[in-house]
Parts: sequence; C-alpha cells; structure tokens
Amino acid sequence: MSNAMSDESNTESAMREIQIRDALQEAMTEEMLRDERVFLVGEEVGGYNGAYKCSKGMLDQFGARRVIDAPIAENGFTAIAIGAAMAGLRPIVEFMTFNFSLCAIDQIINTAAKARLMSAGAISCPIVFRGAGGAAFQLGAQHANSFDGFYAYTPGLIVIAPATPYDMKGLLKSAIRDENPVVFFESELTYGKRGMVPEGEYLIPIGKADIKREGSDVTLITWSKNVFLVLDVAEELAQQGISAEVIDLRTLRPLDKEAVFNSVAKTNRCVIIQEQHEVASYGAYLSHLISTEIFDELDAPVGLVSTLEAPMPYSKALEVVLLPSKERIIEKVKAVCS
Amino acid sequence: MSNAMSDESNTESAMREIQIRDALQEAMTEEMLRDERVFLVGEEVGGYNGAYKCSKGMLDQFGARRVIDAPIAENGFTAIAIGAAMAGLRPIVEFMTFNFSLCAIDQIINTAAKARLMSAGAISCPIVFRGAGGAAFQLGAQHANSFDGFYAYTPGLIVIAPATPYDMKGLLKSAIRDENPVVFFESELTYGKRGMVPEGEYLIPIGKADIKREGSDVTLITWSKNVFLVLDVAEELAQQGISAEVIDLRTLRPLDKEAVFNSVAKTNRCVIIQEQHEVASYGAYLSHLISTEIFDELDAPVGLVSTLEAPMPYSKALEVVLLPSKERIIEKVKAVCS
Amino acid sequence: MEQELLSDLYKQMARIRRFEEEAARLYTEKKIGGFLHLYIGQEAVAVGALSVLQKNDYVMTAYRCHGHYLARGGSARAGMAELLGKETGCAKGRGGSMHFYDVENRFMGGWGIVGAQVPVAAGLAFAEKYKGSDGIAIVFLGDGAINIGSFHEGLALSALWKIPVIFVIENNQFAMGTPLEKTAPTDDLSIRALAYPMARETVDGHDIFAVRETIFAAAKRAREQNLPTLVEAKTYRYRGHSMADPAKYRTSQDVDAWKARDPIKVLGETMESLGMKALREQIDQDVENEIQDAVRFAEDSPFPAPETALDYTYV
Amino acid sequence: MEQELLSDLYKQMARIRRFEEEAARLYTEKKIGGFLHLYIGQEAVAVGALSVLQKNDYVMTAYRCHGHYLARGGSARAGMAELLGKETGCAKGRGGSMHFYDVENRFMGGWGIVGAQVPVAAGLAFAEKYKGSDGIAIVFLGDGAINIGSFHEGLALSALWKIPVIFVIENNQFAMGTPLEKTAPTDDLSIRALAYPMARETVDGHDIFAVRETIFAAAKRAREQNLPTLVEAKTYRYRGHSMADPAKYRTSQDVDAWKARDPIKVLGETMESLGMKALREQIDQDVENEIQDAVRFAEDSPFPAPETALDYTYV
Ligand SMILES: Cc1ncc(C[n+]2csc(CCOP(=O)(O)OP(=O)(O)O)c2C)c(N)n1
Ligand SMILES: Cc1ncc(C[n+]2csc(CCOP(=O)(O)OP(=O)(O)O)c2C)c(N)n1
Ligand SMILES: [Mg+2]
Ligand SMILES: [Mg+2]
Repeated sequence: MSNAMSDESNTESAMREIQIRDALQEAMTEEMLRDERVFLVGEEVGGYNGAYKCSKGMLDQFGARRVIDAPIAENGFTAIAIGAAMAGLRPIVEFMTFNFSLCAIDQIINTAAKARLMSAGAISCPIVFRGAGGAAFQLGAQHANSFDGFYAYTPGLIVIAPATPYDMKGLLKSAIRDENPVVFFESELTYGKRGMVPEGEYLIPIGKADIKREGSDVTLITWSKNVFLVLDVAEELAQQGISAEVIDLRTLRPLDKEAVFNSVAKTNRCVIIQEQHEVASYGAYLSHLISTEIFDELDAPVGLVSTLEAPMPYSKALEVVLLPSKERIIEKVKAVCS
Repeated sequence: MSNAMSDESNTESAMREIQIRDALQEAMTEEMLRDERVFLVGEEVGGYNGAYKCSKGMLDQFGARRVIDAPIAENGFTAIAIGAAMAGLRPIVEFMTFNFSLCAIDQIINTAAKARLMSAGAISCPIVFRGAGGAAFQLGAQHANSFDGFYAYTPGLIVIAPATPYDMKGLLKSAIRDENPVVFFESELTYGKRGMVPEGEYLIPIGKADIKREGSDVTLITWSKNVFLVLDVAEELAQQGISAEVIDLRTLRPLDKEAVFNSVAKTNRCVIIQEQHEVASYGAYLSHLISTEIFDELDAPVGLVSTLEAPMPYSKALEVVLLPSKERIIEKVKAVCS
Repeated sequence: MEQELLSDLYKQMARIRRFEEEAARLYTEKKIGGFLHLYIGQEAVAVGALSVLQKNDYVMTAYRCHGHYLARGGSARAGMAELLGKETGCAKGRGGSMHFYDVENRFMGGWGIVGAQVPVAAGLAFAEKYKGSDGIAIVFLGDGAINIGSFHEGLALSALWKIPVIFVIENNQFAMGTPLEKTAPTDDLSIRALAYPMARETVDGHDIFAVRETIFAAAKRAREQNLPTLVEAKTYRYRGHSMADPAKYRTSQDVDAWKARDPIKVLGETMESLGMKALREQIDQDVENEIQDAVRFAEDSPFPAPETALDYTYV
Repeated sequence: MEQELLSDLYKQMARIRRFEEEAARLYTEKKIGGFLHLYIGQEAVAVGALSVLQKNDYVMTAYRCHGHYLARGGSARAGMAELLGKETGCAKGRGGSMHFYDVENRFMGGWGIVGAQVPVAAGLAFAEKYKGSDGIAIVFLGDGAINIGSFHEGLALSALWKIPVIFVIENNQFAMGTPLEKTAPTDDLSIRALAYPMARETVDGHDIFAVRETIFAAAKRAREQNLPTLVEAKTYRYRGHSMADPAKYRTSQDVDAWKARDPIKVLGETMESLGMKALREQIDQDVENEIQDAVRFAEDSPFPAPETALDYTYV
C-alpha cells in the first residue's frame, strides 16, 4: 500500500485525548490541507457537520467546493466520486451508514474495484468510502446490517475497520493517500469514544494488525467496535486466571496473516469475535485460515462468536440476544481453553 | 421449507433426457399451470424466450399478463415483484445474470429477506430470484462475479445452486412453492447440459445435499456447475487410485450439515471446490465448520480451491488461471491425501 | 353527515398528534430506543389522503410512519407497545418506530431505506391489478427521496406497465438538515412526473380538504384508467428530523409561520364556528383517554421472550 | 478544408465499419471470445459527436465501445489485439470487447453494467470543473438504459450540481430483443430531461452533420454555462445485439430501410458528387491497409503471461 509510513513516525510528539469523531475530522482536514485533490462528499457532511459530526467545521474551513452536501442518491454521488477519482481527484465519500451503501454497491464493486484491472493499470481509483457499519442500539433490521464481509470479499478493494481514535486517524490518513479504493468502517456507537493521539502528524500502515493486549493462554481476534468489548472480556478473563491476547486486525483486506499466526502459534488457542452472521463471513474465513494453515499449532478447534442468524429485531430484549455478548464470548473462550 | 416432498416422489415414472434450460422451463410452466399466482418477470423472458432460452414458449402459453418482459431496471422490477409477493402473488424474477442483481440487492436483502421478521410474520414474501451466476467464457470482469456468498450470508433468504437438469427442475419447483424468498443460481455455461429427468412430476426438498459419487478416500464438496468439473476430477483420481466421494450441496442456505459431516467422518479428508474468491467466502465457511465441529474426524487440514484474488481478466490465457481447474483441484487433493 | 366527516378527520389528526407527543415524552424517559421520527405537523396529509381510500387499497410509507399507521386505523395500543419494543406491539416489537405494520388494514409499513418503498408499493398495486380487483396502492415518500434510483424506477415502470398507484411526496421542506434547494433546484417537485406518461398534482398539505380532493381524483384515475399520479403535498414537520435533531438549520419564525396554519387548530376552529365546540372537546377527551390507555397498555406489556429472538425469519 | 473535414469524417466511419467487419470474421473463427457487440450502422453518432470535442474532454460509453474508441483516436492495432485477448491490446487483454480504454485520449471505456457509466462520466466532468479546466465529459448510452437508477441519479445530480456533461442516448430502437415501446411508452426519449433543469435535443443519428451541430451546441452549453444536455440520437444497429443474436425480432425490410440511408454510403456519395471519388477510393484503400495490418498485428501478438494473472488489481 503506497505512502503508509510505520507507527514509529510519531514517537516524539506529546499525546492528547480526543473522540473518534474528532480523529476522523482531523484526518480528513489534515489531508485536505495537504492535498488540494482531496474532497469530501456525502449526506449532511456540510451544513449539518455530518450526521454524527465527523466533519465538524469542515464546510466553514474548506467551503462548498470541497465539502459537498449530497442529496440522497448513494449510487449517483458514489459514482460521481468514482469518476472524479478516475480523473485524478481523491474523493472521500461518507455513507451516513453502510446500510445505505447497498444502493451504491454495484458502483463500488463493478466500477471502483475493477477499473484498474480492466484498464490494465491505465485508470486508478484512489477513493475512500467511509461511514458507520453494524448495529447501533435498536435501529431495527434495515439499519443494523454488517456488510464488511461483502467488501472484504472483493478483490481490488482495501477494507479497514479500526477501533480506537489513534487507529482511526492514522489509518484514515493512510487510506486517503492510498492509490487503491478503500472501504473504511466506523461505528455509530463509538464516535464519542475517547482515546490518546499524538499532537503531531502520524500515519498507520494499512494491512498491519495491532496487539491491543498481550496474553499467553488464548488469542482473541476481532476488529472495529468489538475491540472494546473484547478488551473488557480479556480483563474479566484475567480475573478468572485466563491470560488472553487481543488482536485488533484494523485492516481486513489485506489481512495481516503474520500477526494472527504468530499469536496463535504462541497461545495455541483462538476465539474470533465478529459482528457478522456466520455463513460466508470474514470470521469464518479467519477460522478456516488458522485451522488449515497452522493446523498443528492448535490445541483446540478455533472458536467463533458471531451475530445470530436472523435479521436484527428492534426490541432491546431481542437485539442483545443476537449480537456477540460478553457472556457468549467468555463461554466460547472457556470451551476452547478447557 | 414448506411443501417440498422427498426425492422418492418419482420412483415410478420413466426417464427422459433434457437440457437444463428445458428443465427450468418445465418447472416454471408446471408451477404456473398449478398455481395462478405464479408469474415470471425479467429482461427478455417473453418475446425473446429468455436470453438463454429458459422460458421458451412461455409467453405464447401464458400471455403477457404472466410472462412479463421487463425493461432494464433491476431495482424496479425486483421491488415490484417483491411487493406483488407481499400482496399474495408468487413471482419468479429472472436476472439475465446475477451480476446485475447487484443493482437490486438492496431490495433483496433489506426488503425481501427482512419483511417477515420486521412484520413479525404478518408479511411473507414468497418469491424466487433466479438466473446465471459466476463466470462464463471470457465475459470480462463485470460479467464474471460470484455473488452466491453474499446471498448465502443473508438470514431470511434461501439459496439454491444445483448442477444437473434433474436437480434444477425439482428444486426450482420446490423454490416456487416455498413461503420464503429464494435465490436460485444457474450457470450460462450449463444451460445446454443434458441429463435424465422423470416423465412425471417430482420435487426435490430444499436443504438436502446429494452424493453425486460415492468414495472412501476423500470428500470433494462443491455446488453449481463445478459439480461437473469435480466429477471429472473424481474419475481421474480413480484412475490414480484415489477414491473420491463427491457431495453436491445443491442448497447453500440452509446447509445440509449432516450430509457433509457424515461423508467427512467416513473419508476423514475433504477438499472444497468453489467459484468464489476465498476471503469471506462460502467455501471458507464450510471449511471452518468442518475444521471446528468435526475437528477429530480430520486426518488432514481441509483443502479449499477457490477463484484467485483478482477481478476476472478477459483473456482466456488469464481467465483459466483464476478459475478453479482440474490441475489445482488434483494438486490439492493429493496434498490432503498425502 | 358533514359534522361526522369533520369530527372524524379532526379525531384522526388529534390521535396522531397526541400519540406522538406522548411518544416523545417516553423517548426522553429512555423507554423508547433507536430513532424516533415524529410526524407532528404533517397530519393533514396522511389523514386527508387515507380518508378517501377503500378498504382493499394498500398503504405504504417510509420510516416516519406512525401517522399513516394510525390514520389507516391502526391501534394506538399496538403502536405504543411497538415503540416500547413489547410483544404486544403491532410488529411484536420486531419492527420498531420505523417499521409499523397493520396488514389487516393493508398498511404495509414503515420502511427505512429512503425511496425503496416506492417500487415495492407499485408491486402491491400490480398484484391487485393482476388479481382483477379494483384495489390500488398509495405510497408516501419524503422530498429527500426524489433523487434516488428506486423512486425513478418505480415511477418509470408504473407508467410503462399502467399500475394503479399514487405516489405522494410529502414535501416538508427538509431532508434531515438538507433544505429543499440542495435536493432539487426547483420548488415544484411534481415535475419529476414529466419524464413519464403519468398525472401530476401539487397540493397544500396543510389543507386537509384539498388533500382529500387531490387524492380522490388520483385514486379515480388509478382505479379506472390504471394511470399513476405523482402528488406533491407541501407540508412541514414541527419537530426535528428525529428526536436526536435539534433542527438548528431553521428559525423558529419559519416553524411558527406553518404552525399558524396548523391543520388541527384550523379544523378545530372551523368546528367551533359551526357550533361543534362541545363535540370537539368531547373528541379531545376521547383521544386523551385513548392515548393514555395506550401508554398504560404499552408499559404494562411484556417484552418478547429471549428464546424467540430467531422467530419470524423463516417459515 | 471542407474536403479535409469530409475525408476525416468518412475515414473515421469507414475505419469503424471495417474494423468490426473483420472482428466479426475473427469471432466466427473463434479467435475472439466472450460477447462481441458491433456498432455497425451507428458510426455517424460517435464520429460526428467526437469530431467536435476538445482534447481535454472525457469520453465514456457502454459495452458497444469499439466505435467510440476508434473515433476518439484509438489505435486499430491495439483494439484488434484487445479483442484477441493479447498483451498488446489497448487494455493488455484484461478488458476485452466491452472494456476498451485509451486513457491518453481520455477515452475512459467501455462499461458493462447498463447505465452505470452515466454518473461515472458525470464524475469525470465534475473533476474537470473542480480543477478549473474547461474540459467536459460526454457519455453514450443505449435506449435500454433510460429506466435504470444510475441514469436518473446521474442526470439529477448533474443538473443539481451544474456539471458540464453531455448525455447521448443512442436510440437504436432495441435493447437486445426489446423493442423501444417495451422500454418507454413514448418515441421522444429526451423527455426524460424534463424532470431536471437541463437542456434536451433530439437528432437524426444517421445525419453526421446534424449530430455535429447538436453536440457542438451541447458542448458549448456545458463549457460556458455548466448546463448538461440530454441528447437522443435516433439510429440503428444493422447486426444483432451481439454476435450470438440472430435478431429474429425485426424484418430485413426494417434493416434495409435504415441501410438505404447508411451514413458511410451517403457521405461517400456526397464526396463523389463533389469530385472526391479518387480521394474516397484512396481512403478506402488506406483503411483496408490499416485494418489488415491491425489483424496481422493482433494475431502475431503474444497472450499475457499466466504469471501476470493477478497484476493490476492493486498498486
Ligand atoms: C438510501 C438511504 N440513504 C440515507 C438514509 C438516511 N436518512 C434517513 S432519513 C433521511 C432524510 C430523508 O428526508 P425526506 O425524504 O425528506 O423525509 P422526511 O424525513 O423529511 O420525512 C436520510 C438521509 C436512508 N435511510 N436511506
Ligand atoms: C444492469 C444491467 N442489466 C442487464 C444487462 C444485460 N444487457 C446487456 S446489454 C442489454 C441491452 C441494452 O440495450 P441498449 O441500452 O439499448 O444498448 P444497445 O445494446 O442497443 O447498444 C442488456 C439487457 C446489463 N449489462 N446490465
Ligand atoms: Mg422531508
Ligand atoms: Mg438499444
């Protein structure tokens, strides 16, 4: 992936605490200041400062030419941004949520992801599609889809799904500088989440997982907002005498196989936690890789905790049953560790 | 799945040889004669007898009220058919190929698949989406997509991908009678494929895999047109002294776990062959299930042969490299069996 | 007769208004989760339109659906219970605020993807025509829904296939924080119909009688000639897009200008001027009782049982 | 001067005609795989339209793309090699018949999903405006593409955002086997533009000079006022939808009626009547040589190396 420097590019600078929405706004703002070709388009990104306030102040700073309020026409504004990328600009497309990206998925998969191959490299499509994926609280079935697996399936796309403010900012900046089309997943539930980021500029390389907690008994692999849930679980497991290593994939495509395999080779046990249904899911693919490529390292079958196999019901009494929960994760970890 | 009788419903009747396109036409015709609520809509299904002649003669037989030529508006005619299903009809929607279903996927996933859950059963959506999936010869990147994994991922949908004329007819009839939305995959390359079907009416139950060849050394699992490729491979393996059992899943969702597990428990070795990329694929999910749920039955890691990770190039010199091939399958089988 | 009509229309609008005011209260008490989009201010559109339709006509709308559900005869109890995610809800707690259903009354929801309901509703009407019934479909959408592909494909195919359907754009001037001019560079949204052979109308959505006339004529065209109509009803939402939206993108004067012509207030005054003051007060009381009863019912109802979480996915 | 123009236009049309006649032959010899959609009969549209554009204008079309590629200056050698799937092709054998590219000449393909190229092309024009250049985009689509969402969203956003783009519907009367009346109940497709603030034109696609005038005016509107235009060019494809289509859905009389006005024949006759007979024959000979050379080049070229199958997916 072009241009992405290593984590070390920031060891000097002092740290400060910000929310994820600010991390995203800073990443976009810095890149727009750095590169005139970068612009932001999406519903409510301008006058409204973003449905989740991730582009706060950007219309005032950059004007309507570079911070563009789009009407509700995902297919249309996505395709226009793709065309603009083919003509040398570097668009950032915000989907209010990735649920609505389904209205534009043909353009993402059949145009953006394939333009380079079909033109034998004559056309590139440097564009970032970003927004919230997965369920928030009680938004009902049509607003709780997890489509990260659809995009991760697609050759030609890069798929990033970070958790922390630090990773969000550093990876979004790398995504904007990347020459490939990038699908970047956030979460409605964590835009307000706080975390430390350096004062100065930094980038995080695409395709590198991060060990969010070291451990020796079992490897817990996850991504996106579930990193926070899994870190809580690891804490609880520690109290119960189980030392869990938590791997945050950060990038789904390309996968950091090495980081995953090294950790599992160390712990010999592994549980994958995903907010996706199980069939044809990314987590099942991870389980397949681990189960087949490092078969001999495993002391127990890989564990997989997924969203249950039904559309998301509205009632909180039911939503909690479908989503991965502390209880279900701990149960699975114990099964794998026994 | 409602209404689907067992394979036995035809033991009496004499057999005859027909092409897959005829099997599909017979299934639709029989069901339209049986049930006034069934109708067919899609591009070129009427006057043109179907882009691949799967609805030959149906416009003449049933008239324009029930065999409806649609303009190119996949989202629109798919949604209209979905609405008609909600109002008590039983539409069959033909996608010229499933590549174009991406323009309608929001309606399939967010409307058809979720209507029952969101209305707590008050609305059902008995509809069949059928057409060709996967690559044909040299159609280029945008016409060679495999999206069966996207639909198999989706709770609320049934996904069927048969291979033979016999299975196509029996399963399409069951699909049309089913109360759930069904996504039914065919293949451009096999519409002319011949096979025996009974004279009389028969149905094949949804959710039942079929052992297409018995064997003892290794289980080869596949579906759709690759069944034919894998049967050839099995023949070749036999000559080399490897006895392969070939499982044709026929239905991807719901999966016939029992058939798969029984076979692998017998052979203790397994190779999955799919025309899907590997990441977040259905085949990787199968591998995960086998590797984790019957871990102890395996004498070797599960083998997976997939389409390589790039959009499909046009040139035949490259297309053959990406698609699953005899050579790649045999190589994988030998690795698993050594 | 005339009196009965006025009281009916008034009552339906008042039910919606009070239902949603109570819903807003319960939302701030965190008893309702997710998004809550209020219809307050637009009542005359749903009530006027649905008051001239038949029992065998289908009704569909977007996520701002409480008003249409109630106007079509949906029960306040089942609606309120749905908002609280209870098993006694109109969708047994599975749907939520954006997905109300009352299939007996042919109210088919309640959909969350902007514009997607447009061709689906055309399909409901298609089925009625296919069956040879005289039923039609009416579908409501927002001003924000006129650019998305589903809207155009739904109109194009309905015109091409002569489907008996009415498309009603409830132009409440905003799509979330997006003012109309950022959605379409025109203030006549009905021109979108010019691209297809169909009828078009623009109507004052605060004038319930004008809405009735317009929809009655459109229904007649649909029923008798299978001719679709695109109707633009100019209206306004008094509240934010959803409870989460402070609606800073407009002034209170803008809102007050519309409130001055509030359809419930206006119709109430008309009733009084016709000597129906007592009747109006009686209706207000009945509505109050109905809504309070609905709230009690909803609060007292049980949540769905966890073991039913996977129900209603397949038959 | 005038002579030069006539010869140029004639030569471009003749190149396309002969290129595709040879392609058809190679297809029947199984040297070309996949689908092969021929542009034969429609040459005046692409040649006329592109003859009035600037170097910095972008061109995009659907899968029936050989004509636009050649008219924009694409090499016959690279085009023919592409059809044969050779490494020397205009897309190194990766694109194929439906996906020709010549990015140096700003010919951006060659797309297979009906209508999808419409908003993408608007994006190319958007970028030129963003950069402050005076470049515009022109995008060609078929009569079958006017119902799909991408078409409408592309038009709606281009009008709303004042994007300098020209949309050309090449109405060749059929979408595969679907006659126009099953696509739209009108024979004026330009009315689709009435839904948006944009210009619209209808032109005889067999009259290359009329096409030039229409597109020149549309380009001026785009360049000077950022006003998009929807152009309907009435034309005809002499061959089937693709080589696989016997085109039984029309009579040979229908085809002959259009062939009688064949733009290449007509322009050739004009040239002769202007005393340019010798020049015409010279051009025919040059074109013949160019195409024969292209075929030889394509046949002699190597296939891509198997180990490059995964190239060009990522940078
Ligand atoms: C396809 C799609 N894109 C975006 C959204 C997010 N969204 C929900 S409501 C809304 C605004 C809709 O405004 P309008 O159509 O005018 O309806 P109103 O809310 O005014 O009733 C948006 C952008 C969505 N639900 N669906
Ligand atoms: C979205 C989509 N649906 C269906 C197809 C299959 N298809 C390819 S060409 C075609 C007909 C298009 O006709 P028209 O737009 O008139 O273009 P023409 O072939 O006449 O140039 C169809 C249905 C497709 N490529 N894309
Ligand atoms: Mg609105
Ligand atoms: Mg055509």
